[in-house]
Amino acid sequence: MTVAAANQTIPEPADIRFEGVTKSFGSVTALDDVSVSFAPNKINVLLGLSGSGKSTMLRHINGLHKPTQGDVWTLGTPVHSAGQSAMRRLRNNVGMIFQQFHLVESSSVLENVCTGQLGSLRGPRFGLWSYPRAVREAAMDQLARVGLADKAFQRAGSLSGGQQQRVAIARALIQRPTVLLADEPVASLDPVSSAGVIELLTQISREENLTVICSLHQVQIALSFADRIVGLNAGRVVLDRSAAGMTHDDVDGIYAAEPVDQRLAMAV
Amino acid sequence: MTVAAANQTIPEPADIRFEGVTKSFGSVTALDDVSVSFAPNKINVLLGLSGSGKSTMLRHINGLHKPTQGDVWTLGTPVHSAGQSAMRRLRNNVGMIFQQFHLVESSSVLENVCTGQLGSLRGPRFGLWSYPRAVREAAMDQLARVGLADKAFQRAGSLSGGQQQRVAIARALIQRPTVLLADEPVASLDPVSSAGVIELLTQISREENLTVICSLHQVQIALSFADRIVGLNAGRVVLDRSAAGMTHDDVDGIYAAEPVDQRLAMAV
Amino acid sequence: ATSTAAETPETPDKLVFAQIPSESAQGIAENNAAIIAAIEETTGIEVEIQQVTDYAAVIEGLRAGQIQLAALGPFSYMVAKDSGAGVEALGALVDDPDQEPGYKSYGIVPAGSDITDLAGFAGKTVCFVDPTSTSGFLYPSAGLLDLDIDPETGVTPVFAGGHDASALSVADGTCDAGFAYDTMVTTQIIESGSLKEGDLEVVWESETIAGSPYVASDTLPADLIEQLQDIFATDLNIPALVESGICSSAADCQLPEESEYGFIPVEDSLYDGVRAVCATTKAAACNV
Amino acid sequence: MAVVTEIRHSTPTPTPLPPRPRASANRVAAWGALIVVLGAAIWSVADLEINIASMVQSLGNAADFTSRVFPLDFPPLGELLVMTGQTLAIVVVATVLAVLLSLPVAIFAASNTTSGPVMHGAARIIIVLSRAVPDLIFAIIFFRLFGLGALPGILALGLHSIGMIGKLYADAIEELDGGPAEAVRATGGSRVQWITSTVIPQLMPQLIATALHRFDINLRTSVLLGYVGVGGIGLELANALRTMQYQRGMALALIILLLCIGVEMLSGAVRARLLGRVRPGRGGARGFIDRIAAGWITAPRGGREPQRTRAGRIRIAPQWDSERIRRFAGVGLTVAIVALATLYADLNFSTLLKDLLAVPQLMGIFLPPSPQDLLGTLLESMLVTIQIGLAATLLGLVLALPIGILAARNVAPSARVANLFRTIIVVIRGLPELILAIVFIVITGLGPIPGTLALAIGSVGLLGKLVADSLEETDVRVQDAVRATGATGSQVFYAATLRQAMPQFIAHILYQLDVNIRSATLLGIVGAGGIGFYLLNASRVQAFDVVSFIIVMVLVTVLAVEALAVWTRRTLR
Ligand SMILES: Nc1ncnc2c1ncn2[C@@H]1O[C@H](COP(=O)(O)OP(=O)(O)OP(=O)(O)O)[C@@H](O)[C@H]1O
Ligand SMILES: Nc1ncnc2c1ncn2[C@@H]1O[C@H](COP(=O)(O)OP(=O)(O)OP(=O)(O)O)[C@@H](O)[C@H]1O
Ligand SMILES: [Mg+2]
Ligand SMILES: [Mg+2]
Repeated sequence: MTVAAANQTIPEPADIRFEGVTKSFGSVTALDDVSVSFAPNKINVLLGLSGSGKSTMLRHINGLHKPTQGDVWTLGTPVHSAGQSAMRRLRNNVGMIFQQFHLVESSSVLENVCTGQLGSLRGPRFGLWSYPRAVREAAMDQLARVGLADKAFQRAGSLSGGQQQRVAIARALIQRPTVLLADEPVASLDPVSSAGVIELLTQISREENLTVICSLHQVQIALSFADRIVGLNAGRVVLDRSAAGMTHDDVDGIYAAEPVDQRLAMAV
Repeated sequence: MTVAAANQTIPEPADIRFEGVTKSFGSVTALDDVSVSFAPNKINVLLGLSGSGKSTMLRHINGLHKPTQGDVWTLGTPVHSAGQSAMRRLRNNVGMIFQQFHLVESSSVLENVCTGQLGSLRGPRFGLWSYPRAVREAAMDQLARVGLADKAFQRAGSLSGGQQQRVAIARALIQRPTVLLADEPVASLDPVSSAGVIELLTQISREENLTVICSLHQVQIALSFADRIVGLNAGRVVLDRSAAGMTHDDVDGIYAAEPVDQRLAMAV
Repeated sequence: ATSTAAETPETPDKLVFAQIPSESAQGIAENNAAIIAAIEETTGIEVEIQQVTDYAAVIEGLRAGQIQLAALGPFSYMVAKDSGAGVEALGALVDDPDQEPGYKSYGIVPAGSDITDLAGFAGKTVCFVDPTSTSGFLYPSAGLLDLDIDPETGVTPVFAGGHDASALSVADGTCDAGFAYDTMVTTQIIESGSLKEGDLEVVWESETIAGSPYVASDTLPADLIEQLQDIFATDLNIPALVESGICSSAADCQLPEESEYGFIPVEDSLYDGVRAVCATTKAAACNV
Repeated sequence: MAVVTEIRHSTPTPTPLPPRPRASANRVAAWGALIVVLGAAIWSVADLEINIASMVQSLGNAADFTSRVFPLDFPPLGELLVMTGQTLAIVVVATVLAVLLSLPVAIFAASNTTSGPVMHGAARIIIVLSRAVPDLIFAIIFFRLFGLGALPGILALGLHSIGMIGKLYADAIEELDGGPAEAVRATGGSRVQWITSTVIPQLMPQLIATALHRFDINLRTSVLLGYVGVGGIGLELANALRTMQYQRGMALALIILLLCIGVEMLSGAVRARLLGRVRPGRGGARGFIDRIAAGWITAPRGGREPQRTRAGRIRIAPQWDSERIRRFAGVGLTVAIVALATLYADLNFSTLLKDLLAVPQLMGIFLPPSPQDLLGTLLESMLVTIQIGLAATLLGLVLALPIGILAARNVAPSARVANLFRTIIVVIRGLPELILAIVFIVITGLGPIPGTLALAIGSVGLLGKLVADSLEETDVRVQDAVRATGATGSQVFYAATLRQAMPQFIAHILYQLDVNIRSATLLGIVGAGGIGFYLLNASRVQAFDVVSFIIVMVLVTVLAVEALAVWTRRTLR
């Protein structure tokens, strides 16, 4: 595994790097002095209890959050200081998929995929027909790729969870991203659909040479899917190693630590 | 394990028995000729894909559903034919907890627990102070038991998920039930809260000699928690055996079968 | 309640006095204090004011016996009387005891218009007030009909909704010509700042429209009605009010419509003019 | 078979109750304020001398009146169609205008789509003010400003509607799932882009449903605006009643009634479909179209290959199935109706500019607000208006609660009962308050009583619906959970259903109070007592400083009720 040298000030353009990143929401410290880098073309999985900072970490990579302290570099862009247009350019190169898919349920599947291209289009769009023909064709191609070409004109909301997640993947792929962020992509799916989605992600990341960073709750899936595992606890990195040969027990340490936030403290 | 003899017409009063039960919702057959009995004082877990009929089965036990065909006997009451007051008496002996807790979020925790006693009170109640003192004290006892005595006067909606599930358990316990039904009691909880709730359920069922029938999605938990496992697929019982010594692989068969409903058919 | 009219009516323990703002009202404050004081003093019966916007409601109230005293317009008086609502005229306001009570309707055009008389209204867009207005519709209609101009087909009629709206619509060109009562054109709209002197030209004046009468319901006992007529004839004028001490001085004596004298008695025949106009115009509002 | 042994866990000493948290001063104050409002409402009913006995006494009048109403005198069909067309045109254009203006206002007013605190505040102020100023007042001002024609009526209805539509849109936007917007932001989409491609489509069903709802309300209000000169059936009705042509007037009232109920039912059906409460059937005509469409174009098969047209291009158009045809037809029809209405409303824009230039001068005659020498009288009539609003809300509530409860599908004893009461509510909602007021004036005489009764009945329409809706929106699974303890129907209702709906109820009742105070102002113009009389009269005699003083009084009252509603809802949640 190639991890970029740690103290280089401007990272390699293909790299993602956190340098001493702290993120506070009011009195809650979601990330606590995190320094970690992700090398290209690998599948990285973030593990950790609820509230440990996985989502927060992912959202720093494409600038949906800015660090309270420290620097985040993504593909050569200083996310901590980038302006609006630099950010739009960066986001265009970073696809993101979410646990709840986040599709516009009342729009057609095809239109949802097209919205993935908004970062490189100008002006507002009203409905499918306002997208250029080339975009619509590209969207159709991506839908075929995730096996849903026949559903292109259905309402996105009428699809099953697994299918909706596939649409969300197509929406991310149409950007032709270099990096794919996935925040608990299978947490709201049943076991069968989960397996299908994870398989698709694996296959696509290999085909496209993507850097994947994915947070997961299911250790089992993480172990079979990841090249590398990063464990978070209370906003700190407590584990960071190659997934090869890891077992369930190696990972348990991440969760064994004391509860990390108010909500959890009460839940036990 | 003592399973009641299969063809006895009126079951033992402590038993729960399904005899050739079919339940249809319009064109959907949720339960398909199910015959199964549950013996007292055991923890039974129902496993099965989404839509396989777990909730439907549970809801037959306390008569929230009535069978389209066949008979259901619970604690000596013929649920399939019982009238309103017999049903009330039965329900008073059967506690039920749900995946989403189903508390009245705007009422206080204590009042929510008190509603568990409505089955043995006459007339409507409006507000905490309309419950007899004895009921309020009993509710307080049950809250103490699930470790939430200090939260008695908070709005139920302000508690964490794990805490809300504990309140729901207290609401079921105040009935002093003989049978406790639990429909995916931990599906909407994080792993840590889940573990806490399952532990509480186990402990209480031992202390009170309860018959527990619980549907679950998490095989891992089921294996460690159940005395007996019943697997459902497309409304039929496809597995029914003691949990002792079972492994993950033994259970896989329940899920491996062909998809059982439209939603799943699309999900793969 | 209406059926009691046949029997000997009892004296009520209070008199409900309803009022619609008369067409020639000069302000929203219809000053009835002196009138009420005089009636209460003489009859010993309490008077309660009921404000109403619309004469139909007053007539219905009179008919149903819920209103005992009312200030009506000339036209609404005629309708009430002739439709059997059961009213007796008590008096009307004048500025001088020798004057005939009344006012006029004006035909108006914008300054610089080439219309110079009522005949010129033919074929033009003409603003009226509303179909129940005496000075804003009925008298103008009669005037037009005298010239063989049908107010519905011979002009393009527009109902402006108010005298001021009619005047303004003429001034701003929405209508080529229009009608409004006299003091609206000569003073009110100018004092309110909406128009300047000379923005409008008056090209026609109607005959005098009989002044707005105050009435009593005939469900009241006959002697009470007589007593009321007496009060209007003798007590309700500025000199008498000052003398009786209800007004402290002539200058302080506020009467409705800024009347400079007070009430004089009126005969029902005074309103025959309105009846004649109704006969000429056959306006919908006249069909009672 | 073992019998369950009665080993029951029991604690030797009962657990002591923890100290009951002291109710916050705010909560106590909020409950106190609500009790004061209730007390004021009861006092109003007493003070306005609303009692059954006097109404029964007046029934003779009703009989007498009835005899003068029949036979009804309907206008000739041609004329009738023209005035109906005029009314509908004004209402359609006004509602479309309101939607177009409300959407941007709502986007700035919703906390998740606003651009900053300044725009947020400005948008909220626009919403509150346009809601607080009754349409009648807008109409009076706009007639003054734009002269005669359809424009003042359209603007009055349109601007006042922003208050409700903008607020509902803003609420709906705030309730939207923010996920899709964030997903589009994460692809690099700009603010305009994520608003147009995620917020608007998500909002669409609410957007149309609210517009239809407002269309109903505007249709009923347009009748009232007839009294100040807004054209259409309302004007004809006002003229007929003013000239005591009751046979004609009541014929028109009947037509308005049928029109309102018809439109209410139609839009109710469309709304139910839009909000997904009705499952579209696949049978009948739609199934037929589908079958034909299936023959037209090869239905897609398999998802792995993008479909291609015969020319080999990737297909990016859906097939013309019944769904698409229906959507296309729906959009086409809407555009056609709006275009037609705009033409028919015959808007005259030629003097618009000139009129707008006159605005500053116009404002001059409205300012400064002054009661002249009527301060006491005006305050007194304002109090009567408030009393009418309070009493009407209380009486309406007494009627609406049982009706609303029986209309809620999850509470009513059977689906048939629920449907019956839903229908009753729809019919009541269709009754224009003006017509009710006129009928009651005839029966009970002039003054605040008929106004109160008319508004009370009118309240049943809205309040009954809101009660039913908020009961239906409660989480039925909670009811299930309580039922599973063996509780009876009424126990479930009080412990779970009503309890969940309570905060909603309070909000709805205060909203109704707000609506009723504004309506009480309007009904004053037909003789129903209160400040409305002085409003109309002041504008008739051109005392515009008094008009604006009255506007300020109404505004202050309505804002106070609004503030109370917001505060209590927040505290008692
Ligand atoms: N926008 C926010 N405002 C305030 N606090 C936040 C916000 N986002 C996250 N937090 C807090 O930051 C901490 C880390 O949250 P984060 O969502 O990153 O956890 P996570 O590991 O993704 O958890 P989960 O598994 O529940 O998604 C939590 O305590 C959370 O409550
Ligand atoms: N009230 C109902 N009306 C119509 N269909 C129903 C109803 N309840 C259940 N079903 C259908 O019956 C089948 C079995 O449902 P059930 O809820 O028992 O499944 P489950 O095993 O509990 O699934 P899950 O894990 O998703 O809760 C499903 O196809 C479901 O759609
Ligand atoms: Mg997260
Ligand atoms: Mg279930």
